Amino acid sequence: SESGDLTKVNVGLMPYYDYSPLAFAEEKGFFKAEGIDFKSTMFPVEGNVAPALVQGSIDIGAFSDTPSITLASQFPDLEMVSFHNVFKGFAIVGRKGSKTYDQLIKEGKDGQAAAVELGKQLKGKSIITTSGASFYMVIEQALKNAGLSKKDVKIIDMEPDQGASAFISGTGDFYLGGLPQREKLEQEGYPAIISGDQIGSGAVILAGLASTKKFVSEHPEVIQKMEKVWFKTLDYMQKHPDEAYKFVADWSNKQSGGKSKPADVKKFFTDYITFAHSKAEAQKLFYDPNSPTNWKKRYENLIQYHEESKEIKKGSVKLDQLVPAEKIFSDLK
Amino acid sequence: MNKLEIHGLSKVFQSQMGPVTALENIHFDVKEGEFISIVGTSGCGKSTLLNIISGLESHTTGEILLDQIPVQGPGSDRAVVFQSDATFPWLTVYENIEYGLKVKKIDPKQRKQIVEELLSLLELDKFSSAYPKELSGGMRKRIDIGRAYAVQPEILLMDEPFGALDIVTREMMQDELLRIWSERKKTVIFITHDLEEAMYLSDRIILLSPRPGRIKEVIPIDFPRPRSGQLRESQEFYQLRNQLRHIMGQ
Amino acid sequence: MNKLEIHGLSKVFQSQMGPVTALENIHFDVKEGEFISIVGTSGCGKSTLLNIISGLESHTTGEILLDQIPVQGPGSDRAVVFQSDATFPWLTVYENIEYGLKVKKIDPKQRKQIVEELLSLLELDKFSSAYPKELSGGMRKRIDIGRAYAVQPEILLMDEPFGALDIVTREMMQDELLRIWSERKKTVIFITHDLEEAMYLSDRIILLSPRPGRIKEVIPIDFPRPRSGQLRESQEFYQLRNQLRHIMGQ
Amino acid sequence: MKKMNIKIFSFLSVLILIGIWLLLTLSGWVKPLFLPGPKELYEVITTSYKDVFMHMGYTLIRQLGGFVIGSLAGIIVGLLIASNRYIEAFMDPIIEILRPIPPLAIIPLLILWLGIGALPQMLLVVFGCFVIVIVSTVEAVRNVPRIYINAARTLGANSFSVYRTIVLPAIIPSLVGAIRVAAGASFGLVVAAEFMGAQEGIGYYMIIAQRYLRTDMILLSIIIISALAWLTDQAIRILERRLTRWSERHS
Amino acid sequence: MKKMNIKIFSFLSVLILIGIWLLLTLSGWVKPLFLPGPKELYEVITTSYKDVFMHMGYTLIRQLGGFVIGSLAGIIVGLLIASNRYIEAFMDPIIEILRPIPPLAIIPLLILWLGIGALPQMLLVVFGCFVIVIVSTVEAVRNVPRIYINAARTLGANSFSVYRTIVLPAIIPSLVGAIRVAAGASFGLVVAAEFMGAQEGIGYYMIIAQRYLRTDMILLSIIIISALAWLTDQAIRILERRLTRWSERHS
Ligand SMILES: Nc1ncnc2c1ncn2[C@@H]1O[C@H](COP(=O)(O)OP(=O)(O)OP(=O)(O)O)[C@@H](O)[C@H]1O
Ligand SMILES: Nc1ncnc2c1ncn2[C@@H]1O[C@H](COP(=O)(O)OP(=O)(O)OP(=O)(O)O)[C@@H](O)[C@H]1O
Ligand SMILES: O=C([O-])O
Ligand SMILES: [Mg+2]
Ligand SMILES: [Mg+2]
Repeated sequence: SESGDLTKVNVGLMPYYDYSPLAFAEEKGFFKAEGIDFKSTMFPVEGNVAPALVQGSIDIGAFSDTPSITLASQFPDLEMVSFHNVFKGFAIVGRKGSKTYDQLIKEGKDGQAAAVELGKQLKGKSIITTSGASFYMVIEQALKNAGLSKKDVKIIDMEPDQGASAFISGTGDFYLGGLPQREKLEQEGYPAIISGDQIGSGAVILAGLASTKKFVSEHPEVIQKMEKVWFKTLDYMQKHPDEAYKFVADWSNKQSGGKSKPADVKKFFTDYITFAHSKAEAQKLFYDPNSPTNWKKRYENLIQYHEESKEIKKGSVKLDQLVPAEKIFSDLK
Repeated sequence: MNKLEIHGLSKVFQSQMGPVTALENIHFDVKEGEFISIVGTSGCGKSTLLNIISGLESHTTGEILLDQIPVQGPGSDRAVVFQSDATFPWLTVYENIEYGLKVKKIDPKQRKQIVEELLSLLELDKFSSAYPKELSGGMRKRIDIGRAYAVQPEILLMDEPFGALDIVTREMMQDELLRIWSERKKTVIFITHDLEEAMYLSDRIILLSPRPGRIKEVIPIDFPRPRSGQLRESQEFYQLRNQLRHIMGQ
Repeated sequence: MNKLEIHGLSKVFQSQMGPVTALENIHFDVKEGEFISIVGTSGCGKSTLLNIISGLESHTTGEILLDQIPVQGPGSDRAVVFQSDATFPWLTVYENIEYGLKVKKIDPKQRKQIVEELLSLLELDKFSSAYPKELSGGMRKRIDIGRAYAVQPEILLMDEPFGALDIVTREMMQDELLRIWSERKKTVIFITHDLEEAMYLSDRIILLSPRPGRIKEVIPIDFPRPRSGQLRESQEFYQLRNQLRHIMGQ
Repeated sequence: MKKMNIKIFSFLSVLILIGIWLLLTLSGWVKPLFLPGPKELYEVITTSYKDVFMHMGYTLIRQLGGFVIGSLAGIIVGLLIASNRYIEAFMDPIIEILRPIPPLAIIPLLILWLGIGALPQMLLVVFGCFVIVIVSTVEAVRNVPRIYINAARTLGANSFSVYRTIVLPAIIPSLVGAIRVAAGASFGLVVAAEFMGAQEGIGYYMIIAQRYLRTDMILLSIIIISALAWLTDQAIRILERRLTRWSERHS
Repeated sequence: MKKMNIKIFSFLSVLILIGIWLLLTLSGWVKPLFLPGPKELYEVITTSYKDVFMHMGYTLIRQLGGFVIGSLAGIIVGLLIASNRYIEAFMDPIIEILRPIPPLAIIPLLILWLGIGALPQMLLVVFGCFVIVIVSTVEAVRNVPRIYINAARTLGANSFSVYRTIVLPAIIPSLVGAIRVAAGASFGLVVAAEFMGAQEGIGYYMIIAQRYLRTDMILLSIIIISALAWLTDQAIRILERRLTRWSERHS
C-alpha cells in the first residue's frame, strides 16, 4: 500500500546483531531515500516469523537457510529473496574443563585434525540442541567430520532458551544453541569448544530475507530497493565503524536489556559473521559456484539431508521456486 | 362458576427407593372466591397438591383445569406462600415484597404504595431495608406472605403460611387475610395443620389421608361471615374442632 | 440444684441499620430436670436466647452458667432442634439420626438400636434410606428431632420443633417428648408459639416481650404429672390458655 | 423420548462443526497450511499413529498425576485455610504471591533449579491445579450454610469432625466446577510442562510441529488433547453424579 | 485487637518469605543466576524501570480487556446454556471441544489465522477466561436453590426475569471463586499472548529475558505480574464484599 509516494513495507526482524544493519538503515533514513516506508516488527521467538509471514502480518522476514527449507515444504509461496551474511558464530559448548579447538591448535594440531578430534569427543555423549533450528546442521557436520552419525550420540531436543537453563542445571554433556545462549554460557564459564567456521563450511548458516510469491510479484521494485539499501548501509557502516558499532550496541541493549559495548559488537562483526558489504562481496560469497558458501550447493545439501531424515517429503521443496535470490541479484542495477 | 377443577389427579414420584404414590385419584372443584383449606397428616401430599395447582410440579394422571383451561405452568395469577423459607436473601425486606410488582412492571408510585401498606400491615416497616439474614424466622415468613399478597393473585396458594408465627401475630394475620379476601373475593387454597385455623378461615375443609394421599372427607364450614375472634371462643367452634380431631385421628 | 443460671444477659446485634438490641437484662434459673417453655411474639429474641444457651451465639453483657461454669461454645450436652430446616441433605434419614452417635463414637450395635427405635417412634422407618430432598417438610422436621434425641443431651434445646407438624403427629410427639423426658429427667428448654403446647408440656413458661426482648412474666404451670390428652380438654386448661392469650396480647 | 431429542442436539452440533471443517477444507477455500483437511489428517494419522500413541501415554501419566496431586493438595490446603483465621492470614499472602505466577514464566527457573526430569514437569501441573482448586475450596467452605455447621457442633462434633462430616460433603457440588476447570487446565499445563525438555509426550510432539509449522500435526495434537480432556470431564461428571445424588440439582 | 493480630500474621508470612530470599542470596549459598538477590534486583529496577513501566501498561490493557470480555462472555453463555436443555445439548460438545485446547498450542495457528496484532493476543486471554468462567457459571446455576426460582415464577417472572433477578444475584457468591481463578489465569494468558509477536508488554520483556537467561529480569517480571494480579484480586474481593453483603458468609 502506498502512503504518499512511499511504499509501506513491514519487515519482521529478530533482536540479533545480524539484522542490526536494517535498523541502522532506518535510523539513517536510507529506506526513505529509496521511497520505502520501513516498519519493523521485532520477533523474539524465531518460530513466530514464519506464521506471521504466511498470514501476511509482515511482508518480508529475516530468515536463514534451514528454516526456509522446512517451511517451504509446507508453504510453497515462500521465497528466499536475498542473502546478506554468512553466520559462523554458532558453537558447541562443553562443560568446564572440556578440550577446546583453540587449545588443540596451540598444542600444534592443524585445524582439520582438531575438528576431527573434537568431533570424536562427542561419541556416546548427550547433546542438548534444537532440531529444525538454523544451527542444527552444526552438530551434523561436527559428527560427519569424525565419521560419526546421530546414532552415536544422544540428542536432547529442546528449545534453545530452555536448553541453556537445563545445561546449567546439569543436564547433558554438550550444548548447541543460538548466539545469545552461547554468550551467556561462556559468561558462566562454560567453554565454546568449537564454532561453525572451525567445523567446516557445512556448519555455517546463510541468512537473508524471505518474502512471499504474492509480495514479490506485486512489488518487485521493493525487493530491489531493499538490496540497494542493504549494500548502501553496509558500505556506510564500514566507513564509519565507530558510529555503526555504537548504534548497534545501543539498539541491541534496547531490545534485550543487555549491556553490550561497541567493542562487543566489533568482536561479533569480525569473529562471528561475514557480511556482504557490497554487490561484489555478495557475488563472491553466495553466487560464485566455487565459493564454499555458494547458496545452491548449500541448499541442495540441506534439502537432501531433510528428505533423508524424513523431515520433509521428497520433492516437496523446489529449489528454483524457493530461492529467486540469484535472479533478483543479477537483475540489480 | 368453578375457578378450579381437579379430576382424577394422581402423582407418582420416582425416588431412590422406587416409585412413591404421593396423590391418588384426587377429585374436587373450587368455586370462584371460595376459601378452601387442606389438612392432613405430615407427608400425606398437601404440598405436592399445591405445587401441582401452582404449575410448578407436573402430575402423573388426571386433569387440572383453571377457568376450564388445563394448567400450563406457574403464573402470578396463582401466587404461592411456600412451606419453607423462600425470601430472596439478596433483596431487602422492601425489595422482596416489591419483587412481583416490579416483574409485572407496575408503575413505581403505585408500587411504593402497595409495598408500604403491606409493610405496616405485616409490622415490618422498621425493617424495610434489612436483609433477611438479619431477621427472625417469623419475620421472614411475613415477608413471603407480603410478597404473595402484593401481586393480588386470582388464586392465593398458601402452604402452612402462619406456622412460624406466634399466636398474637397469627390471629391478627388470620383476620387480615379474611379482610383482604372478603374485599377482593379472590380464591384461596390454604394448607394448615392447625384445625382451628382451618375452621376459622374456610368455606370448606378438605381432609387428606396419607400413603397414598386420597381425599378422606370434605367438610363444609357454615359459620356466618364476617367471622371474628368471638367465634373462636364459641361452643360450636369448640365442638367442631374436637369432631375434626377425631376424624383425623382415625 | 440449678442446671442453668442466666444473669443480666443482653445481646446487641450490629446490623446494616445500626445496633439492634435483641435481648435486654434477661435473668432466670433453670433447675435440673425442669421443662421450661419460652413464648413471645415473633422477633422478640427467643431464637437468639436459645442460640446463646447453646453456645453458638455470643452474648453482649451478663453471665450464663451451666452447672456453675460459664458456657464456652456448643456441645452435645445441649443438643438443639433448630427453627429452620437443618437436616443434612447429603445424609439419608438413617444417617442423619445416627450422626451425633457416630461423632460420639458410640459402638455400631448400640447406635443401630437407638436409631431404629427413633425411626419407628418418628414414623420414619419406611424412609430410612431416603434423602431429605425426597421428604415433606414435616418429615424433615422429625429427622431434626430424632437427631437431637439420639445424643441424649443434658439439656435439650428446641426451637419451635413441632411447628411444621400436623395436629395428630404433633400431639403424639408432645406425649412422646413428655415420656422421654420423664424417663430421663433431663432439662428441656422449649420455644413455641402455641400456648396450649407450652402449657401442656412445661413446668414454667417464660413470656418474653419484644423490642428489646425482656422477660415480661414467668408463669408456673402446676398441672399434675403425668399429663394426658384429657388435660387438654379440661376447663382449667382452657381458662389458663385464655388468660395467657390476654397477657400476650397486651 | 425427550432424552433422545437432547442427544440429537448434541450430535447435531458436532456434525455442524465437522461439516464446516469439511466445507472449508474440501472446497479449497482454506489452504491445508492454515487448516488441514481430512486428507492431511488421515495422512498424518496413518504415518505417525504409533508415535502419537506413545506420546499420549506419557502425557496422560504426567497430566493425571499432576491433576490428582494438585487438586487434592488444593482441597486440603483450602480446607486448612478456611478453618482458621490465623492460618488464613498466614497462608493468604503466600498463596496470593504464588497464584498469579504464569507457569510459562517460571519454566526457565524451574529448569535451572530442578533440571528437565519428570519432577519439574509434574510440578508445573501440580502447581497450576493447586492454585485453581485452593481458591474455589476456600470460597466453597465460606458458602456452606451456617446452620449445618451449627447443628453438627451442638451434636458434639469438634472442628475436625465438622470438617470431615459437614464441610467436605457440603462443598462437593461447588467444588465440581473447580475440579472440572482444573482438569481442563491440567492439559494445557502438561503441554507447557513438556516444553521443559521432555523428550516425549504430546507437548513435545507439538513443539516439533510448531517448529516445522506442521499444522496437520498441530491439529492432531489438539484433537488428541481435546479428546483426552473430554473423557476426563465425563469421568468427573459420572463421579459427581454419584457423589451428589442427594443434591436438589438432580431432581 | 483481634483484627490487628490477624494482620500481624499476614505480615509475618511475607516477612518470612523475604527473609528466606535474603538469607539464600546474601549468604552466597545460591548464585545470582539461579536466584537474583536484592542487589541484582535493585540494579535491574534502576536501569530499566522506565521500560518496565511501559511494558506493564501494555500488558495491563490486554489483560484487563481480555479478562473482562472473556469473563462476561463466559457468564452470559453459561447462563444461556444452563437455561435450556437443548441449548446445553447443542453447546456442550462445542465448549468441551474448545475448553481443553492449551492456549500455548494454538499460538502458531492464531498467528496464521489472525496475524500478530492486538486482536489475537486479546483473543487468547478472552478465550482462556471464557472457558474457566463458563463451566463455573453452569455449575453455579445448577446449584441455585429451586425454591427461589419457583417463588419467582409464581410471582409472574418469565424465564428471562428469573435469570436476571434470581439466578444472577444468587450465583454471585459461587461465581466469585471462578472470577478470581480467571483473573489469576488471565495474567498467565497475557504473557503467553505476548509471545505472539507483541512488540511490548511484560510477556515480551520476559521472552527477551529468557533468551538471554536474565534471571534478574525474569524475577522482576514475576514480581510485577504477581503484584498486578494481587491488586486485581483485592479489587475483586472489595467488589464481592459489596455485592454479597446480603450473604450469610459475612456474618
Ligand atoms: N444476625 C442478625 N443481625 C441483626 N439482627 C438480628 C440478627 N439475628 C436476629 N436479629 C434480630 O434480633 C431480634 C430477635 O430475633 P430472633 O430470631 O431471636 O426472634 P424470635 O423470637 O426467634 O422470632 P420468631 O418467633 O419469629 O422466630 C429480631 O429483631 C431480629 O431482627
Ligand atoms: N421429590 C420427591 N421425590 C420423592 N418423593 C417425594 C418427593 N417430594 C415429596 N415426596 C413424597 O411425597 C409424599 C407427600 O409429600 P408432601 O411434601 O406433599 O407432604 P405434605 O402433606 O406437604 O407434608 P407436610 O405436612 O409434612 O409438609 C411424601 O411421602 C414424600 O416422601
Ligand atoms: O541467529 C542467532 O544469532 O542465534
Ligand atoms: Mg408440606
Ligand atoms: Mg425464632
